[in-house]
Amino acid sequence: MEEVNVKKEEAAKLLRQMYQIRFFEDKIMELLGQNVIDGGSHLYAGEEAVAVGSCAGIRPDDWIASTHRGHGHAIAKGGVISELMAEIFGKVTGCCKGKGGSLHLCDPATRNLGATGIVGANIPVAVGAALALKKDKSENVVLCYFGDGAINQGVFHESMNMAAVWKLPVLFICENNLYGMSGAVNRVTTTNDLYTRSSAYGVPGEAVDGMDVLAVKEIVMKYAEKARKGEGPSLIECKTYRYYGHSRSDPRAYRTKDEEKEWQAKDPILKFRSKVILAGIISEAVCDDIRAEVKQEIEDAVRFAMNSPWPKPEEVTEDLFA
Amino acid sequence: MEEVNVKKEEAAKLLRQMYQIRFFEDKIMELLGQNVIDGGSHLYAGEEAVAVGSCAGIRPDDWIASTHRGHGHAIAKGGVISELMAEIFGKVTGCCKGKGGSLHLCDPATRNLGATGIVGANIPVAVGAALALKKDKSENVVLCYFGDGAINQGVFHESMNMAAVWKLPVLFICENNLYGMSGAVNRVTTTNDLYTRSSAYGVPGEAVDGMDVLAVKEIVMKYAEKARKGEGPSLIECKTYRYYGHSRSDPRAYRTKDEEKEWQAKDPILKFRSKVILAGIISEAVCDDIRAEVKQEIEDAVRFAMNSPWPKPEEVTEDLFA
Amino acid sequence: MREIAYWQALNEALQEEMERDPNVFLLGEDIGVYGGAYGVTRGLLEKYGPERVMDTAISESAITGAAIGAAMMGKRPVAEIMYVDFMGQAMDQLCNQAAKIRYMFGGKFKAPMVMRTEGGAGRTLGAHHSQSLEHWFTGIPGLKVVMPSTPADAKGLLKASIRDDNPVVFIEHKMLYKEKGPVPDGDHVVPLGVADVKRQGKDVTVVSYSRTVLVALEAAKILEAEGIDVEVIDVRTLAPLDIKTIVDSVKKTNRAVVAHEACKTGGFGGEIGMQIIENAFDYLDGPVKRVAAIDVPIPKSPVLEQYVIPTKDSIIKAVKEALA
Amino acid sequence: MREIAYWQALNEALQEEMERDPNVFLLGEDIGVYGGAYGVTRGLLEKYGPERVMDTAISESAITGAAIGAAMMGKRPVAEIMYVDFMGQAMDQLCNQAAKIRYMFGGKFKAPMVMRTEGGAGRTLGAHHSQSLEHWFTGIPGLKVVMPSTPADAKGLLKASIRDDNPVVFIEHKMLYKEKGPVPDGDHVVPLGVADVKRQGKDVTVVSYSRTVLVALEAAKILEAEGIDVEVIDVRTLAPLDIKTIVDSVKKTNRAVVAHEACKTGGFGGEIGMQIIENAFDYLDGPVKRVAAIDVPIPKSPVLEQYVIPTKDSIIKAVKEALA
Ligand SMILES: Cc1ncc(C[n+]2csc(CCOP(=O)(O)OP(=O)(O)O)c2C)c(N)n1
Ligand SMILES: Cc1ncc(C[n+]2csc(CCOP(=O)(O)OP(=O)(O)O)c2C)c(N)n1
Ligand SMILES: [Mg+2]
Ligand SMILES: [Mg+2]
Repeated sequence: MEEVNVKKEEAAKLLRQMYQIRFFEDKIMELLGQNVIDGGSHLYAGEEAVAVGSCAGIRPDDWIASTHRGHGHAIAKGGVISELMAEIFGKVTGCCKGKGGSLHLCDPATRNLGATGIVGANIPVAVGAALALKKDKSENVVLCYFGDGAINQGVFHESMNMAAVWKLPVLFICENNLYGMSGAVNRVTTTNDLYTRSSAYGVPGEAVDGMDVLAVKEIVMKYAEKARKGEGPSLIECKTYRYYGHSRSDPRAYRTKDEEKEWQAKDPILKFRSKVILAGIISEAVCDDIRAEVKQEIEDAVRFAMNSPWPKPEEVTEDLFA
Repeated sequence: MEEVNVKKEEAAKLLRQMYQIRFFEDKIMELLGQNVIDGGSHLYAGEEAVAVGSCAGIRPDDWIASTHRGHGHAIAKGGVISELMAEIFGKVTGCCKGKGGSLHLCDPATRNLGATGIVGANIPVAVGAALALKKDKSENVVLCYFGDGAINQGVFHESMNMAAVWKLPVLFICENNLYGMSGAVNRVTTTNDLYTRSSAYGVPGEAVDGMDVLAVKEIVMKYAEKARKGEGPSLIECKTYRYYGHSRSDPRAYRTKDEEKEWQAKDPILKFRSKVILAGIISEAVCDDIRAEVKQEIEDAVRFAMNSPWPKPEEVTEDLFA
Repeated sequence: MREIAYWQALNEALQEEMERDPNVFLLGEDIGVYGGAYGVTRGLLEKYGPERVMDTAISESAITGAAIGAAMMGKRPVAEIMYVDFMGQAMDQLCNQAAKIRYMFGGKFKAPMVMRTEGGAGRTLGAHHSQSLEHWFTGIPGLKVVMPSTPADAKGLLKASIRDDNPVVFIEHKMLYKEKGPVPDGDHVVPLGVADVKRQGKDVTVVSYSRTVLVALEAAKILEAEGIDVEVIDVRTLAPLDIKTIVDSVKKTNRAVVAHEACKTGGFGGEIGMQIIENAFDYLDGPVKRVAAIDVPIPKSPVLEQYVIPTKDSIIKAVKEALA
Repeated sequence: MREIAYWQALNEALQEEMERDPNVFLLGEDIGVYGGAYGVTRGLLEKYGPERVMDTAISESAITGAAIGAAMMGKRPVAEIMYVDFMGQAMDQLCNQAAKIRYMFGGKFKAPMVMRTEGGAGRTLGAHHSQSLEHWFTGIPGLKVVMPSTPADAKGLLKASIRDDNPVVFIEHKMLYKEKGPVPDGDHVVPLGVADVKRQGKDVTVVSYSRTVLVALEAAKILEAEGIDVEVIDVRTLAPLDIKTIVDSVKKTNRAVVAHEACKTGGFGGEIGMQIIENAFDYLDGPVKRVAAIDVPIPKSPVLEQYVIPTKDSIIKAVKEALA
């Protein structure tokens, strides 16, 4: 039997977070379908092991920089679910007072530098945050998430180079879910293995099964330790898959149903769940309890968001300048 | 004795072009010092073997895309020296009617797509030109010049990737003269060997002695043939050195006199000249004749530029829209 | 006349121009199988194949640069930047290269290319997917800037843009794609640089473009019931601006309101207003008024978003002030 | 008062702020050993070391992004973009990230940073090294934009910019670096958002900024001899704009000329003019006049370059027209 290297308490936490993300996203999809909420939401379902595993691999006082597909990052870093939900509704109780929305979740309390609607734009920002940490001789690191599509943005290149030259404590986490919106990795680049791009900058690169939360955690811990010791950045490619379309209206004509099923068979939650049950780390009953609790938590978050007031028009000019 | 693989006629042509560039640049420096001309000029002296060798490695109907340090490219591609000189003066007889200046030399007649004052900005343009060639099923290729500094621009990355994916007939010629303005390659990147960056895109990369005109020619021919056959782009790093400062006012505090001397000892013109003389390909007398002729040609060009009229104010709004 | 949607009109324009001229090709993100974020390129990959409908990586600089290089070599690229908000990545290529290539090269090269993009608020997408950034381009000599408000103009102006020998920034509006309107059959081309009087009126001139034209027309209808006769001018082409049509109208009405969805401060409305002042000051019975977005990034919250951008009420209010 | 050059004033400001606050650091291309393309950071590497004077690769996007990230974490970066012409590469980071971070995050983060750059024509450097692109930034809510004309303002405004908790785009002028002027001793800070009446006058108000202020002052001197008394207002901060000072002046003189080196069409002058109209229409005896560059890329040729940008003659002409 495969050895499963995780303690009971942590296993429960990882499972809980993955459920939180999954049910959060399923709920958003439902609400979008019912026109209860509007605007774009890029859902993280299927990729839970990446955010949860990587955030488990760093310390609570480490930082993350998030993307347009950022709900999962915010939750994994410990964001308050009801406030994230309210933000997606555009309510004043949201984490950005309703001014940000799905694409701009942020949370200084959990050290989430925030999400950006511009593909790749968080990458140099993460480098800057890591620069500040280095200046402060901090032991903290920054995790910078971005997709396989973002890797073809000029800023990726400039930022990798800068981080490499200054040996900054930043881990570049490439969430390779095989597609941009519709552009398949191997049609918009000449490879499927994006971690290999790190070599151009003299930076270590490695791929990991992004459907395996413990594998992600482990590799992130490894490179976070290096970063803390001043050894500089790394590029970690997490091979993963988004279950939903790019956005709600996406008919997913660029991929096959077979491919979708293949990946769903590797579901990060089911896989982890059965693994820890099998290894006797937590019982099926406990898993079910967690699942039920999270379901309830999401319902509560929706209720909170629904019942929250809209921002007032007078507030529209607030928060522009400090 | 080293075998020198060049015919008499071609040797004379290469030598002539290198002298043209050298004396053109020396003259510009002199004229700047005398305040006869103004504006920025980034001089190519020292790097002659790169432009001359690479242009010798392609066909006359192939294309080039040039840079802020573009006088050498324009001359090597066969530009009319007097018109280039007049352009640097800002005279109406210049190749851009005095509207471009040193930073914007261009010449459709010799298939020079022009120079840009923005570091790296010619790279995607060259890719687009190669795309057009491919669409036309042309056998022609594009040489895209840029410096070691430009390689850290985002567009380099985006363009390499695009050219690789579409297998475009473009040769990326990195003129590594060790410095941007003052930034040493190994201080702004983690390597001295910039050709290695090509691997990130699945593109072949190779370095060459940029002080050796025949070596440059040969490598460019090799990769141009590949490009013509539809095998796609390549990255060729030419190790070279600029003799003058970045611009006239540059005190060159970032490099040592010793380093300058070391490189001057590898002078591409002297080296080539003595090589062909030694090999009995052309005589010293012929070399001296060429040298003298070029000196005269440059003097004539200056006279032409001096005697040319300024553009008329009414012409200022011409050439904006087609 | 047949009625089709704005997106269809654009799609027709692309098809007809691709038929007419084999040098026309498209490049951009997700324009192939996906058909474009708002469906404008639907069906074109199937019809013209991947060599003329080229999906690219997410590389806005390289997309723009590739269009320039191809255009310099005689092609007629139509590049798509999915949202105008992503033009930040393409600004150097567009404004320093495309715009200046002809001039700085003394007329020796040209760059006949179209940069299609879309902008505007209304879908509660927040700060990075809702902007109106036309002012970035209107201040750059060498660029033409087009912002159509109706299906007919969308089609006719896109065809003209593709045929134009200069770089054209063509900005669609996300809230217009599904709007239907009459579009003439046949080779319907609308020349660049010509404004359109979308509604005749004698009391006040409202100058606008893109979606705000429709808002102004709604406002005009309501004002009509109150006995106020509004002339609505759709500039259609911001650069070059057809100031003559605007000034002729102002000379008649003696009052002007400029309305757009971009921020008030630094938006293109200031330019239009100033040109009215420069050309028709003596005809004005009062100051030119501006109706524009409040000077903030577009907030996500639907209530705030609607509050930020101009509405028919804000235009009605401004018209009444202009008449006061 | 002691007289120092504009570059020195800037250099002093940097030094004093680096002394005052250990969180202040500089990053950019060739700011270390080289001392900056125009010498503003001369001596600072030697004094503060490579951790506070950080030479970077030629990567304008990453420079800007790194400044943002560091600022969000509590640092006070002063990033240098060598020429404003190279801002094309930084537009997304500056306008989509820096400018919007505070607002779109509901006030939870801020980005206290300065983007120093320089612009303007006069050195016959051609289309890519001579632009005036302030209009790109003035239309983006969330950015402050500063363009000083004198050594004293350069110093005082740079110090204020570094202390400001928001992103500030600080645009110097290449023809001013060697200009000398009196600069007060001590901690000389000039608040952002306050215009300066550089010359009192009663006949006509000339509103300007950056180098063109000096041209306007020369013009004013010549006009004085002809009995025309010109008030010259230096807005200094374009965003936020101190419209009150401008309007107060126009209410006194009843005539306004706006002068700048940016292109006329789409330049910031339209915004200033329009705000004058909105706030002082009834006080105006004639249209607001604009003096600005001809709408072309800046040509290399010295004769053309001088012809394109405003001169004292063009300002004199406009003033006389305003009075006619
Ligand atoms: C600069 C930029 N270009 C294009 C877009 C439109 N867009 C939003 S998400 C997306 C795909 C991103 O792909 P990837 O980086 O792989 O992330 P994923 O969505 O797969 O998580 C695109 C093209 C954008 N937001 N920003
Ligand atoms: C985008 C951009 N950034 C900065 C500059 C200023 N600049 C002009 S040349 C130069 C150095 C370029 O170095 P490299 O690419 O190595 O070319 P070289 O000058 O050495 O030939 C710099 C920084 C510029 N022109 N464009
Ligand atoms: Mg992806
Ligand atoms: Mg170099």
